[in-house]
Amino acid sequence: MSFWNFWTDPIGVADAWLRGLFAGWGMPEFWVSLLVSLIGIVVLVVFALVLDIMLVWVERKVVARFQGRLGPNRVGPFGLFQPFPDIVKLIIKEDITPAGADKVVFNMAPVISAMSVIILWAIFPLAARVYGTDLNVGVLYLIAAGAFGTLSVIMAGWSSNNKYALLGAFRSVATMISFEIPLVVTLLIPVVITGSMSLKAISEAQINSVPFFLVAPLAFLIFLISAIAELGRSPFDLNEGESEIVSGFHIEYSGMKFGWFYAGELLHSYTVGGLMGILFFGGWGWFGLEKVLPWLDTPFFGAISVLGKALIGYWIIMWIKYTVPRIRIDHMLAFNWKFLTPLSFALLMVMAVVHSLLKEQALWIYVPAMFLSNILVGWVTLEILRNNARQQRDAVKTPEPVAQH
Amino acid sequence: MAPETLIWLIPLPPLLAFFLIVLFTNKSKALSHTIGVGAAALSWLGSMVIFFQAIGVDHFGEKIFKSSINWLPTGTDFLKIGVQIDPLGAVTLFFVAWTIFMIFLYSVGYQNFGQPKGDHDRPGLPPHGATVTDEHGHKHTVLSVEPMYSRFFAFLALFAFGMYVLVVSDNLLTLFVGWEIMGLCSYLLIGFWYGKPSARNAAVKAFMTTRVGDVFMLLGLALLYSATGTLNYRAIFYNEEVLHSLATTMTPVLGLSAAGLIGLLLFIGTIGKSAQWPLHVWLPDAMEGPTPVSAMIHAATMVSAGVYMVIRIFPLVTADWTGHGLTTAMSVIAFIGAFTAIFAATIALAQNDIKRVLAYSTISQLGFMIAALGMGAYIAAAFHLVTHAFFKALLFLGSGSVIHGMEHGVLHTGNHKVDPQDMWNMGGLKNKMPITFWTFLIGGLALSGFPLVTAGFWSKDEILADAFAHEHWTILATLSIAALMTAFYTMRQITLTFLGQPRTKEAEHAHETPWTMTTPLVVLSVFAVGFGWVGIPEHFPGLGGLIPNWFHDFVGGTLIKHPKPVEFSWIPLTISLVVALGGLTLGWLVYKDVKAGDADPLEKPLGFLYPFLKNKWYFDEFYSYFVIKPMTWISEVFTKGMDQGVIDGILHFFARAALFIGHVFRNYFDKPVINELIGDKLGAYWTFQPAGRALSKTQTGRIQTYLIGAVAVFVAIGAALYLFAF
Amino acid sequence: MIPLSWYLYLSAVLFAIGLYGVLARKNAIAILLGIELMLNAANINLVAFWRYGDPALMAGQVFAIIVFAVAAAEVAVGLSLVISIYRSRKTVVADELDLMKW
Amino acid sequence: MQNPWIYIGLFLVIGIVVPVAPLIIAAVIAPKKPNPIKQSTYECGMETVGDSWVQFKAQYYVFALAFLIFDVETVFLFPWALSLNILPFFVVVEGIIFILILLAGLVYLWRKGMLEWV
Amino acid sequence: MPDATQVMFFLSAALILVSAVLVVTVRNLIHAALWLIATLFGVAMLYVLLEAGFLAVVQVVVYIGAIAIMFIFAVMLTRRDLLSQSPQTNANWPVALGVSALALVGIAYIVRGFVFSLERTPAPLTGDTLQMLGEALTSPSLFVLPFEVASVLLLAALIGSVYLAWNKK
Repeated sequence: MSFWNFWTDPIGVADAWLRGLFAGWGMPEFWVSLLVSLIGIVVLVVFALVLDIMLVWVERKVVARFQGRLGPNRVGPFGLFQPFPDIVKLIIKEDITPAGADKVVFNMAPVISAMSVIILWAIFPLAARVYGTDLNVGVLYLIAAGAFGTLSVIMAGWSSNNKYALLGAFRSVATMISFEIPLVVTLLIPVVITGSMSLKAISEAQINSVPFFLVAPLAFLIFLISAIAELGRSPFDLNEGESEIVSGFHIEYSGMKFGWFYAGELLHSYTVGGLMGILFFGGWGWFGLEKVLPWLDTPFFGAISVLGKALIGYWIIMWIKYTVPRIRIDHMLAFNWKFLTPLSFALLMVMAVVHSLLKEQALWIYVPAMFLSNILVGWVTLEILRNNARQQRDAVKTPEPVAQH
Repeated sequence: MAPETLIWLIPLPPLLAFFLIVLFTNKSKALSHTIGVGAAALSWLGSMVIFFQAIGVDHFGEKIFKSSINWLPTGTDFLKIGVQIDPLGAVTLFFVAWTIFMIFLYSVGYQNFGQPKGDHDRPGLPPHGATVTDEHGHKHTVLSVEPMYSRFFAFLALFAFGMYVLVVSDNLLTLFVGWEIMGLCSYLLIGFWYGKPSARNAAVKAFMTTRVGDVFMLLGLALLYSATGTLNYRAIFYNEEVLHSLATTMTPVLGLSAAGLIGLLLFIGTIGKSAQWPLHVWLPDAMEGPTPVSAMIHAATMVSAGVYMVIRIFPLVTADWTGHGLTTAMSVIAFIGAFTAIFAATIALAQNDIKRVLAYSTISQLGFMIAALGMGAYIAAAFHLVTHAFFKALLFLGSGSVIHGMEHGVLHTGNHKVDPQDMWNMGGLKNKMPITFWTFLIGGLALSGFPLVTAGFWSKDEILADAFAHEHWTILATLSIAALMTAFYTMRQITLTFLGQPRTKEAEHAHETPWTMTTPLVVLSVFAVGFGWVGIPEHFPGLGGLIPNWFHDFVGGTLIKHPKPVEFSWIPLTISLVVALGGLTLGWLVYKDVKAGDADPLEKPLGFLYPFLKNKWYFDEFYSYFVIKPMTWISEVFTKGMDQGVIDGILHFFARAALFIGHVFRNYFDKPVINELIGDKLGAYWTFQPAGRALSKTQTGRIQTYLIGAVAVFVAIGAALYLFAF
Repeated sequence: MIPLSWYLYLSAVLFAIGLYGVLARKNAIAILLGIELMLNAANINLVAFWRYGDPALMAGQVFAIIVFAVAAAEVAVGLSLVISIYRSRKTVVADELDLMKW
Repeated sequence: MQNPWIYIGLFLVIGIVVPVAPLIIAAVIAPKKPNPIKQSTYECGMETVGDSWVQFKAQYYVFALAFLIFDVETVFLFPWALSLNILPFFVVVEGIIFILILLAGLVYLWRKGMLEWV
Repeated sequence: MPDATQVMFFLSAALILVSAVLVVTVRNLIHAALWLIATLFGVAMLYVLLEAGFLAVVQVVVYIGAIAIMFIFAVMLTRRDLLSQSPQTNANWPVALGVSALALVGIAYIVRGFVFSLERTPAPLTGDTLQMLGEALTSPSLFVLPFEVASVLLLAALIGSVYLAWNKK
């Protein structure tokens, strides 16, 4: 067991070592595997939470820059340690439960909210052999986790016995469930292409062929938009419409409970960025660079690649959040049901047809064909939109022409 | 794509077109006909691909394209539906695709696309023409566009769907489905101008008449299914022991074998669909539809379906046929075919409406095919089916073009009393409408079997040769006379329409129709000439063997027992030569110098026969007197006498009796005894009312209460069943 | 290793509970909740039989998925009915919806 | 890890435990001095009026319905999508028919103006 | 000593039954809906035990993600009865209890006398059940008809329910 083994397959090595250790203690097989995986999970979750803590700093820094401020800069270099005082403050804050609130539900909501984000990391592949587990229904698992998020929102809004909270909850839930449809449909497209729902398989398929944003750019765009809406971030952050419903469903929350909603949102955004990387940007691959530089094709750099892509995705989400103004609820739902949903279904149908017609073809036929089909769908959509706009303009501009014989 | 998949897809485009037009594009005429023609073109393309793939395969009859899927679970196994293309299907697909595509193209011009809206056109009525003012301020009346243009294309598309389904289906059930779809479409298209009472009646008549046939056909299907447990062609017609068992099991009906009975029942469906005597009456009236497209549907495409079906069930009809003599079923079929052939031909002699002549000639030609099938001339019938479809389509489109031109003239003179379809108002159109004339001439010659060059000659000659070779003298004689008449009335029509001098001012101002209408004519005329050459018998003097008798070998492969070509003989050839040329010359001589206002030269020589023929042997009258009148009478008798008189009488009697008894009881029992005695004196009232109250509690009207009862009873019954039944 | 009968008994109990909910609850929405329980009981049986029967035949799973669709349809229509009733009669208490009496 | 679902189950447990832990810590060490003003429902400083059961639009419900139906549809589409690579082309056609039938529903709502925010 | 799967079975069964009882008994309908979620989650665990992972996830997606939300929405829309503190069971709940107990007994009896061998061990799964499922749903010789009919059912449900819920004003 040399260093090289550990370098190429850290999890495998650690797993074998731990198993040997516990087995040495005379522990039955079943409990060994249970304990080992338990350790793995704890490590993974702690890693995710540490990331989360750093994200607080990133978020604050970036928003400050967007608004031309400095942001945290006192505690530690570049205020890098700012999050820790934040956390301490959140924990020692008095936790107020409003009168008439449904205590149990009120306390469960933030936990479920955080849980719905954390469990995403169970199937989050960081490298070829570095992942929690490889679930053959991974993509659906993501959606299922999202379902818990929706649930937590409505629980929070209802239990805290507050008009704003309830309204905010309803708005957020309406947004989340509405935008879940295009989200799922665009998730279907990588599934159609690879014929598998496991994130690992999808990443490998991209590493062996090309990243899917070349195969399905439009799908990636729809995924980005609906994922942002699912996150409830601006321009879809109705749950935080300060002007109307103050802070939305978590208005009554304070202290660590609020902290969990906040942290959950940040981690969720980052995770969604990572999912973009995994589903559309080739997972832990380096866009073919690893073929040239084999040392890139190691778990460490693979993880670097995934996390870097996640960071970029996260940055894009922040970028949109801090530059685009909020959309009104009715516009938002109309945008989803009248534009995004039909478009995504049309795209799904077109991609299914093109894919199954060309799936035996060589890559240099297949990829451009898929790409062009995307472009075509997008172009047709734009044309339709333009026509409608023109008709609406004409309707108001030109008077009804007189019928002449 | 595998041919099977393609075959599945062939019928789809017209169906989609139908829904698209009906649902979305019925506002935009251009879009509608684009979709319609596009769909027709797609199906045409698919059919051509299939056809040429099919003729590429040698011994195609053994390895045909077929695929089927499970459709409806019927207990243990599934009711399968599927598609198949065998040689017969391939050639049928060929001509069906061509003709349908041509109809679509032709309709664009025929329904005056691009012309202005009519001044007072209403949906449901033919366009009356529009007044336009040219740059000099002159007012002209021009043809106006059909108001229900899009709807027309929708119907056409649905029709095409039905026809394709019928052709590609591999079992009698889906064939019947397509058959009925076409029935509906013919109803819709005949009655397309529902504003005209005549069109309405014609539509109803066609629908009803064909229904008569379809009922029997359905009986036949049911019988076949119950006898064999399947409706698949392969499973029945290509399965010796099934056929044999069917042929040997006797039925109580007329001492027919099961095969014969089923065959005849199905054949009655054909009688309706292909307008054979005695159910021929609907076809001439069907000409009320938008000329000539629906007419052409009823002449070239749909009615072929009937013959196609008989060709399909040919193995059934001829089951256990030794080849000498005829089975009962075959002789019935042969008789009806031959009789129809000559009967319709005689009527056609005396018609003046350009389309009715063609309608009757269609009936007569279909009679030829049926007769051929009746005497076992399988290939001859198929051959004549194809060629006839081509040249008759050509003729109908040509007549439509003529009428179109005449309408133009009518609008020009503004004299609407002139019927643009009456041949006596035409004449001398040769120079006005050259393309129409030449193509029509080709079609006419093909119809009358002009020797050697035209397709009609070869197919008709093959039928006669077959009749001769198997010594069916009566059939031979009948068909020969019919052929003579055919040639005669064809020439009569051509002469009256195109030759000589214009007999009316309208005819002078007629002129050629747009390219959308003439292109199909040209295309079809090519087939009307060329398609005959694929079926020249080997031993034909001179030509024989130059081109191999492809049609015989190819279509012959459809059957298990590959039919031998009949040996050549001079006699039938001479007969067909004589009848064709003789009829043509005769027709020309009789009609070459007919002036305006002359009576029909045939009127004097035929004497009393002429009105008899002109009135179609008085068949409509016959039916109205001996079928419709009695029916109405009987039903009236039953309503008046039976229902209102007897039954209602009894009921009323009981009602009165009950009322009377009720009175008695009320006055002499209820009031005194119940109310006074028991009610008040004994005070039952006080006991009954609370009881009622208590009982009415159970009727809470609450769903759950009822539900509890229901579940309880269910559990009880279940338990009882479980304990005692099992 | 779990015997099939355990699943069957479990689903039977679940079914009975759901039935009780349907029969005894006042609120129409609660009745629908009971129906959901019953549907799930049925689904447990379907999947259990799929697993313990011949897993190569997917009939059980397909059936279960169809039941999902049916449940969704049932919830959608049922709740909409409840809401439209609520709109007209201002109540969703099943006992007060006794127009069937007359 | 032979059966990923054991792993998922453990992950769910940890996913619950990890968020709960800080809450417990907070509950232990955070001050607790409740008073009516603190606990009053937040309403921009106003006194709370009426109960929190504000009437909200039935429109939310309509969207929820649409979501429910399409969600179930996607559930049907996942097996379809998985089997595209191994099954012939007409399977794609079936799926497309399936989708189109449901899009017809969406079109209906759209035409009837039921997607409008009234 | 029960093995691990049996332990899991008991856990999920306990979760299912307890929360199911609470679904039909608790007064607050929102709580009832939440308990329903717990029940359905337990059923999902059962599916996992039955190695039908797809159905388990679908159970979560459809029931917890959609149906439970629908219930909560509906309760919110018809909230007046939620606040009424009258008992949530109708007058004849004892009868209902008896009847459902009867049904339970009946089913249990049938299960006991069941011809299907109850103690057989499940055959190990072979092949990818997901793809088998997709194949079954789409191949014409199996369940393509139910597949398409399901979409028609969903369409009908969508149009019908929205039409009902839509207040015509």
